[in-house]
Amino acid sequence: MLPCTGRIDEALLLAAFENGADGVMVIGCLEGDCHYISGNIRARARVERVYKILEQIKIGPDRIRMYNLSAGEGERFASYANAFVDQVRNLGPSPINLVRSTNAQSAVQTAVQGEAT
Amino acid sequence: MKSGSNLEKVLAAGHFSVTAECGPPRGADPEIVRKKAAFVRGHVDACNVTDNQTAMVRMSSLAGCMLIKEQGIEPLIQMVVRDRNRIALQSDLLGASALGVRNLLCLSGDHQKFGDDPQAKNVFDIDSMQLIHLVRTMRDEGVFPSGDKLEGAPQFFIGCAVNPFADPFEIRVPRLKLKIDAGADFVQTQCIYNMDKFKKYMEDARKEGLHEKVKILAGVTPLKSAGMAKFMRRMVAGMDIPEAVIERIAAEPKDKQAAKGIEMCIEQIEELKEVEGVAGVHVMAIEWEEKLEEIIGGAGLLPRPVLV
Amino acid sequence: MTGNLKSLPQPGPSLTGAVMVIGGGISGMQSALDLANSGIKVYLVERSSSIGGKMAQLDKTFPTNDCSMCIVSPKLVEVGRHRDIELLTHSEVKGLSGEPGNFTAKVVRHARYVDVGTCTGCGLCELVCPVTHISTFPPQPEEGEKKKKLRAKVKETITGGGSPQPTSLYKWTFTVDESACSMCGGCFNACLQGAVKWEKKSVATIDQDKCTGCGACYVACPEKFKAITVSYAADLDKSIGAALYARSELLKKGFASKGQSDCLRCGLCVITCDKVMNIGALKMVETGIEAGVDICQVCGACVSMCPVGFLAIDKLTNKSVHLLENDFNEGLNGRKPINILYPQAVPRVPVIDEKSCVHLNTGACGTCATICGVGAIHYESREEEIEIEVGSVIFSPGIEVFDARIRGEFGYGYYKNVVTSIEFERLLSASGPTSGTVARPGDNKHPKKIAWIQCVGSRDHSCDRDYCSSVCCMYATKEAFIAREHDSSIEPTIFYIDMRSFGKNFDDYVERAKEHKVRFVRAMVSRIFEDPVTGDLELRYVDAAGLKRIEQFDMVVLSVGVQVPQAVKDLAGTLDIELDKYGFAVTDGYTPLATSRPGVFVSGAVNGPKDIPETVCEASGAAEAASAALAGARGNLIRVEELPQEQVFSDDDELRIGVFICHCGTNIASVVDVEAVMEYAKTLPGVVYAEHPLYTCSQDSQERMRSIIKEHRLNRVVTSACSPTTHEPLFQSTLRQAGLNKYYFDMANIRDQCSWVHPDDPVAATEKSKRLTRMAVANATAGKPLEELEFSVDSRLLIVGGGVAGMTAALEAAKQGFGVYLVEREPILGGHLRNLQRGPDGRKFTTFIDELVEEVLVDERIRIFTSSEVVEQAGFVGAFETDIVMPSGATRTLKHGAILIATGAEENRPEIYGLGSLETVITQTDFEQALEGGGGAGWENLQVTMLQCAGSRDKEYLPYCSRVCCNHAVKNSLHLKEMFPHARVDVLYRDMRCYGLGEIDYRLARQAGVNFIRFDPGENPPKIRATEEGIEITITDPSVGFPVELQPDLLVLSTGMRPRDTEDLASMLRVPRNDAGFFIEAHAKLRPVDLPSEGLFMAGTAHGPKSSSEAIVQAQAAVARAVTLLSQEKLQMSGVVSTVDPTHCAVCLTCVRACPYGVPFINDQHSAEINPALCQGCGICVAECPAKAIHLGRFGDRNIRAKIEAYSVMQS
Amino acid sequence: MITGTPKPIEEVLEMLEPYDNIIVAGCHGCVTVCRVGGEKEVQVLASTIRLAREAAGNKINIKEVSLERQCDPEYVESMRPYVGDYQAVLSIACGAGIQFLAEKFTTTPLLPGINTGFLGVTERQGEWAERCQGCGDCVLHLTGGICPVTRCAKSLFHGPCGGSVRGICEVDKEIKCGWQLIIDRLKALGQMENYGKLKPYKGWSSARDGGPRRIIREDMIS
Repeated sequence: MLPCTGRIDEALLLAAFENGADGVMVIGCLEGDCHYISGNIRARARVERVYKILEQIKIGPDRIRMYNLSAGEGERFASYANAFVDQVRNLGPSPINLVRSTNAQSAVQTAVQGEAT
Repeated sequence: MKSGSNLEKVLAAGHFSVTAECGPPRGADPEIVRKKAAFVRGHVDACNVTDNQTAMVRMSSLAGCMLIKEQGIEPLIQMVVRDRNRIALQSDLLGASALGVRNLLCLSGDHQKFGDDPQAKNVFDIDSMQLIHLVRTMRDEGVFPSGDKLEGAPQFFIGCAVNPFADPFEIRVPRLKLKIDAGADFVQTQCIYNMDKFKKYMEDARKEGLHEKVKILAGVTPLKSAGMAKFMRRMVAGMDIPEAVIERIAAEPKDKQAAKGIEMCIEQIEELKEVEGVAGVHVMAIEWEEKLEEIIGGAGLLPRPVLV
Repeated sequence: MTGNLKSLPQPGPSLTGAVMVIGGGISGMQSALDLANSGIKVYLVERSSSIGGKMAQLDKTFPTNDCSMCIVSPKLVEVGRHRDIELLTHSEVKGLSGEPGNFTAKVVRHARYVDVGTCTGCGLCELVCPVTHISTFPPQPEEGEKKKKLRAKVKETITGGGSPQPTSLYKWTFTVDESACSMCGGCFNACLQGAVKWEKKSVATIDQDKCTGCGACYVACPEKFKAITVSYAADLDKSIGAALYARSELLKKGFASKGQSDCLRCGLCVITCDKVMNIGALKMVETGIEAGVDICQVCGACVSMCPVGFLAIDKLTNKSVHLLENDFNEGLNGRKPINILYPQAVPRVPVIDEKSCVHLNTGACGTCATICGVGAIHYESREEEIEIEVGSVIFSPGIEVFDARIRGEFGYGYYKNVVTSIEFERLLSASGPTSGTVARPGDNKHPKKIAWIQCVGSRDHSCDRDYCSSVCCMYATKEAFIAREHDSSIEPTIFYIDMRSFGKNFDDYVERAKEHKVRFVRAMVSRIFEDPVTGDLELRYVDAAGLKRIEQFDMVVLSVGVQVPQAVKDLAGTLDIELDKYGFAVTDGYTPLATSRPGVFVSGAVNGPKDIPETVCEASGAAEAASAALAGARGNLIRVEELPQEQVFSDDDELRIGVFICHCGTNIASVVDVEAVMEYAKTLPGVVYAEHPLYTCSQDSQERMRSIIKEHRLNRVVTSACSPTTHEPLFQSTLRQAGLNKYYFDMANIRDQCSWVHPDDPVAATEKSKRLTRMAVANATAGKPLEELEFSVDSRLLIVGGGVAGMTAALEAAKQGFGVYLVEREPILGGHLRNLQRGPDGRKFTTFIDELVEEVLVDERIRIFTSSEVVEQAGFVGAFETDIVMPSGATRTLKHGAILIATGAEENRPEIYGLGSLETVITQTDFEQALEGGGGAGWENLQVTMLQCAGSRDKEYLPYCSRVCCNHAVKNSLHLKEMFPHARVDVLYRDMRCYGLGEIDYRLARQAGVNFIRFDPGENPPKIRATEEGIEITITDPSVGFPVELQPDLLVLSTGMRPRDTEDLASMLRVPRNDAGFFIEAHAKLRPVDLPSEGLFMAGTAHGPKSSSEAIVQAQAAVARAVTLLSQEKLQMSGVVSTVDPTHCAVCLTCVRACPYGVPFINDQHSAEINPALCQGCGICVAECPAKAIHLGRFGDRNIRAKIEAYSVMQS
Repeated sequence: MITGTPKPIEEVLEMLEPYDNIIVAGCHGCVTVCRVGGEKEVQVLASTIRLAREAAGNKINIKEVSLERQCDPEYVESMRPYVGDYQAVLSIACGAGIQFLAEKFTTTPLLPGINTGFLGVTERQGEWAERCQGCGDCVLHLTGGICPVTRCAKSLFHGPCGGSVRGICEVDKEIKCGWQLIIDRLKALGQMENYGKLKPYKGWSSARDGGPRRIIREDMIS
């Protein structure tokens, strides 16, 4: 949990993949509704950069995604989380994890949440 | 006489002079030049041979000059500073003069971005203004810019190009003056369609007495069609074609537009003749050399005077 | 906290620095917080078991569609945790004696039966309580009399759809205690399985192979022998009730997916009735369950125990059945006798309802006490009366909704699909009875066509509700809007008289609702008929064209008005407060928050119907009014926490991490194997201690945590428990109390993220808990102590604008003991109110203003700068520096701790209909002035037409509603009719927005013969020709349907209000304004007078159009908010701020450009620098910094990387 | 400052193919300021490479370092103790820094991770523009403070050429005509007389055309 998605940077997002994440969700406030004015817009740009990197290095861009939610949207959060997990499940384990160990249980995801309360 | 060229003589004699333009081919075939030369011969006082125009690779200007000279036309060599440093420029000038080319037009050259080889490195060691100065120094002082004495000074009637419509407005006349100071003997202008604006330009130039210091040849280009006019207005930097001009040619049916273009060009030359300070016209019938006779003749400028 | 008051004249030690706030709704909470945060002790008295009030019941709020609970729950938590707010819930005020400054209040604390201090709010008691209905308890034996077992005379057998299926799943073992057996054979006769072996005069035995564990024998064995014992039953050590619940839950899970509805023969119902309830009305028979319908107490326990829903209560009794209704959900579902009011309740402590609790009435059951892990249930509790000493009282008990049964034509109470608006709120709410699914109560069908009927119990003389309830138009619009968000196939229709969307941004909201296909029909519904078969409803109304219409709807929502409850009226009597005929408090327009009893102040809807932001304003204002006289006693009664010195650790010190894995009762432990998680935690590097408390947050657990920290010399603490949002501050304060820096802590949320979301996969949930715990341990390992710097607060207040709001604020702030700078652009004080004449009560404004100016002038704590303007502003909350230019042209720098903007508004004067060029066309203000001057020649028969919304609600002029114009027109009309009874007034209006008690004057005006003609600028705009020759108006009167010609002598335009020019000021202060130029509040609902930047407040018409009384309230509110800052000697900066490592800074300006608050700057040491007092702690700069030179306390790269790396470490 | 852009990751990966133990070296100077070679970019690039390589089944070990400046020998020397332990250094400093590393660590291959751009300014966050070509013979006092060598696509000393239309260069709509800027500025400064003067031929010997340049200031050599 972070004060704002504006805190997350590309290096940390990539570190999650290095540490075995098959997918990364970044969840911030609704656009235009950022508790810190523009943090989620910054985060979106960084997520887009990581998206491109993942595409270029063939890890798969669809393993990262940013979602925007308000504090009252628990249901929607759940449906986003489920949809994203399904999406990552369909993609299968990240090539990193495939390589690392066929025995290792593939972790499904780590969620990075930006919560502004 | 600075160069003794035919053009210089015609102008010196006070005739309304005519020049035209001939682009060398994109290949080594001399026949193409000769064919074009046939349309030009006898209709002009000198003919420009372009130097890799729009950065498209063509037969060299000097070779083109030699080919038309063989056909009895007085050549006017164009030289851009884009592709050659000052060493190559000097060397080519000496060569051209040695081969009897007496008219020179100094240009910057279109940026290589528009040509065959946009990845090429440009040179721009000196600019066109400095080239004028360089030629004059060699011709008049008989020395290289480095100070060494020339074994025979080159002889050139030095020209430059001006665009009376280019931005920014306030430097058009000062810039012409600068070129004159650098050593220009004549200028050829960008093709003119906006006569009002051109007349204003000439008025400004006259105020400074520039028309007396330099021979001004007004550029004209016959329009082949309304489409071409619109294209030129849109695509060619610094091209000012008034709406009325386009409307006039567009009013004709398609098959009559070319004839109308020629008619309008002739009218324009007639009008230019009356402008004080205009010493001649430079007719750029782009890939339409066969109409030169019709245009120049139509304007009552044939036959060309022959001076010895 | 008293630091800033040293210079105050002390009015004597006798003042009591405490305030009693009556009512724990949003009003009471806001008052309490503002008071307690400014050094005044608060007693918050609330009748119900938890605070929160009406707002907690709402789903969303208009006009922002914020989730009501989301925005109110931080307030709940703050009130609940505040050291200086004493919550007296489930309590009532019974008397008030004494004088202002020194009151004594008698408060009755009703017996709650649950100890608030011990209870952890886990909710387990509520789960195990088997009672669901209002019981009819059997007569209790007189004292000394022996209790007799009831014997049923009337019996019915409940037979199911199929034959009973004996189950021995999770079987209990029954054995016969040979020494106790009386050899009666009762068990042998009772057993339906042939498992009991018995012969006359011999001890019975049970064949365990045949026994299904139904307990028929157990129940049959006479009470006096108790020869049959139970074993191998989970939770039997607690009580038989607990054991029954445990088995019932297991069976429910076991049969959940099997579609079983026939009797299982588990016997739980029979045992419950006999052994838990001591009734014994049920018996197992061959064909089913035999019920003694005459002795059943209708408690519902057997039904709630039944794992397959075989039993239905109405079949088991011959008495009438009454569900125990959940009041919070407006009776739409049931509750238990022991009940936590709502999930987010504060205190989250249940109360036992003594009317329905079986134990309190018969002595039976008592299951909840046996299951409570912390021993919080005390059946012996008794009501007690306490006396509290307070200096002032705030009366904010709130309102209730109108009883819709009184309007019988709508069938409420008979037609199941006619609900009230508050019921509909609960239906929309995700935490409501339908979990947010819009279903109609009659048949749970999803309604498509829903109608809202406005003004049910409002604007209705027939039922003595003459006033307008002010909020219904907006809440109905919101409900319709949100209903469509829930289910886009819903077609909402709102039937209304006038659309009273008079508040800030309300009209925009209504427009948005229209875009979202909410249909608005201007019509009064006369009757509703129900189709008895389908439950559909037929509405009859007369439409705009005057035609009778009949339309079918699936569901009808009655937009019920608000009213003062009888209990509140009684309480007002007790407090000796004067109420008007409707029960609203009587106040004066110039002291709108003072009741008739000095020292007692009023706030909220009991002071007239109002919405949440206005209530919040009043609450802050009342806090200010209540504490102004107590300023001398500020800080006397508040508690200061003594904290031990913080221990200092170096990086070389051994890591000593303590981990607490919380059960949260069964919340976590029922899914997650907390012991396994604890054992795992022990294996993690640095962990030297781990345990798994039942409730980590309970008071004793927290004390234990403190001693464990000391005993085990812990230097990091991790809890794996619930949400950090609610509980982290608690744990952090415990760390601090134990001498640890509060940032040596991290928390894993294994409740929300594990047990709650993965209840069906305990193994995975446990693994995920381990992982989250591992990540939290890693983060705690990376934790660094953070310092919370303190800085001094300048106690002075700068007020910009010297109108009624600015002057009131200045005076009040001075009364509170603070120095004030009052800066006014104009040469004289008074503002726009100088142009107006009289208030609705008929008193002259000028007298009031002159008095106010006089008071401001003589108060030496107020420095006045007229003809002066703010030109430069710097600093931050607590330490602002503002430059003003004075008339001499000289600049002066004012230092102050807070800023209050009260720049006001003025009358709009658009050049329309000849205004400004024709003498016969004037504004309402002009007209009021003329009336004040006695009118003119011939005014006896003057004909006046008033045009409302002239240049208001008009995109070309002022797009918004100016709120005051309708009341203004009514006031002037009445005044004219009073002076010249033969004068004629026609008011052309779009919606008469005489909200609240303004409706009463509107009614009087109609009675006085003022003619109101409605127009619609789109459909029937008035045609107005105003020239030198005269005025001609043609308009189609919709009430008669044909054109009316008017030729008035005067055309009076209601032109609305527009804000003063504050563009420069706004950009200087970096505060936002809306398109119209009004300042935008920090939060539309809950921070109505705060500006988004800290330390900046606003009041009056700078915020939006409003009446003078409303401006005064806001001024008082803004002062209360400012005082919460100004009364602090020092402010503490958050430790979670960004800091730049100057040795690493590339001075690239990235942070300077990226910060949304413009905080970083390049200092004279050639490094970026971030002022911790201004840093908001978002971390945007940290992520952008290309040199990684910025660190955000506790969210640094080292923290996040530690967590990420710990994520992947596969457990051994 | 010296600006640059990241090399396409495919190109970097190709360069790295022969190696499995490298250093990624950032620079705390210009490239940090223009956000292409600072510590954060070291992290991002190293992570990216590790991920790509591991996914390809060809793991690589990366040491991440960020030197104060790669263009000063003392800072470069700080790498010496460990540079030999690695097969190659991928530097994301400017070309100067990379070469300096190569010069100092003669047995270690040096690979460029960025394309060095130009001497430029930050026009706004995320946008940089060229201002100087380091020609070694500054004429800014004559041209209103705007460099004709850099700002004119043809480096004309007597511009503008005919390709200047409404202040825009014919080469690209996004490029302002340098000579228009010069003229506007000269006008504003009242120095139009500078425009009318014929400028001497530019001496390019002080520019790169004179061979690699060196500045020696005797008074500073210690």
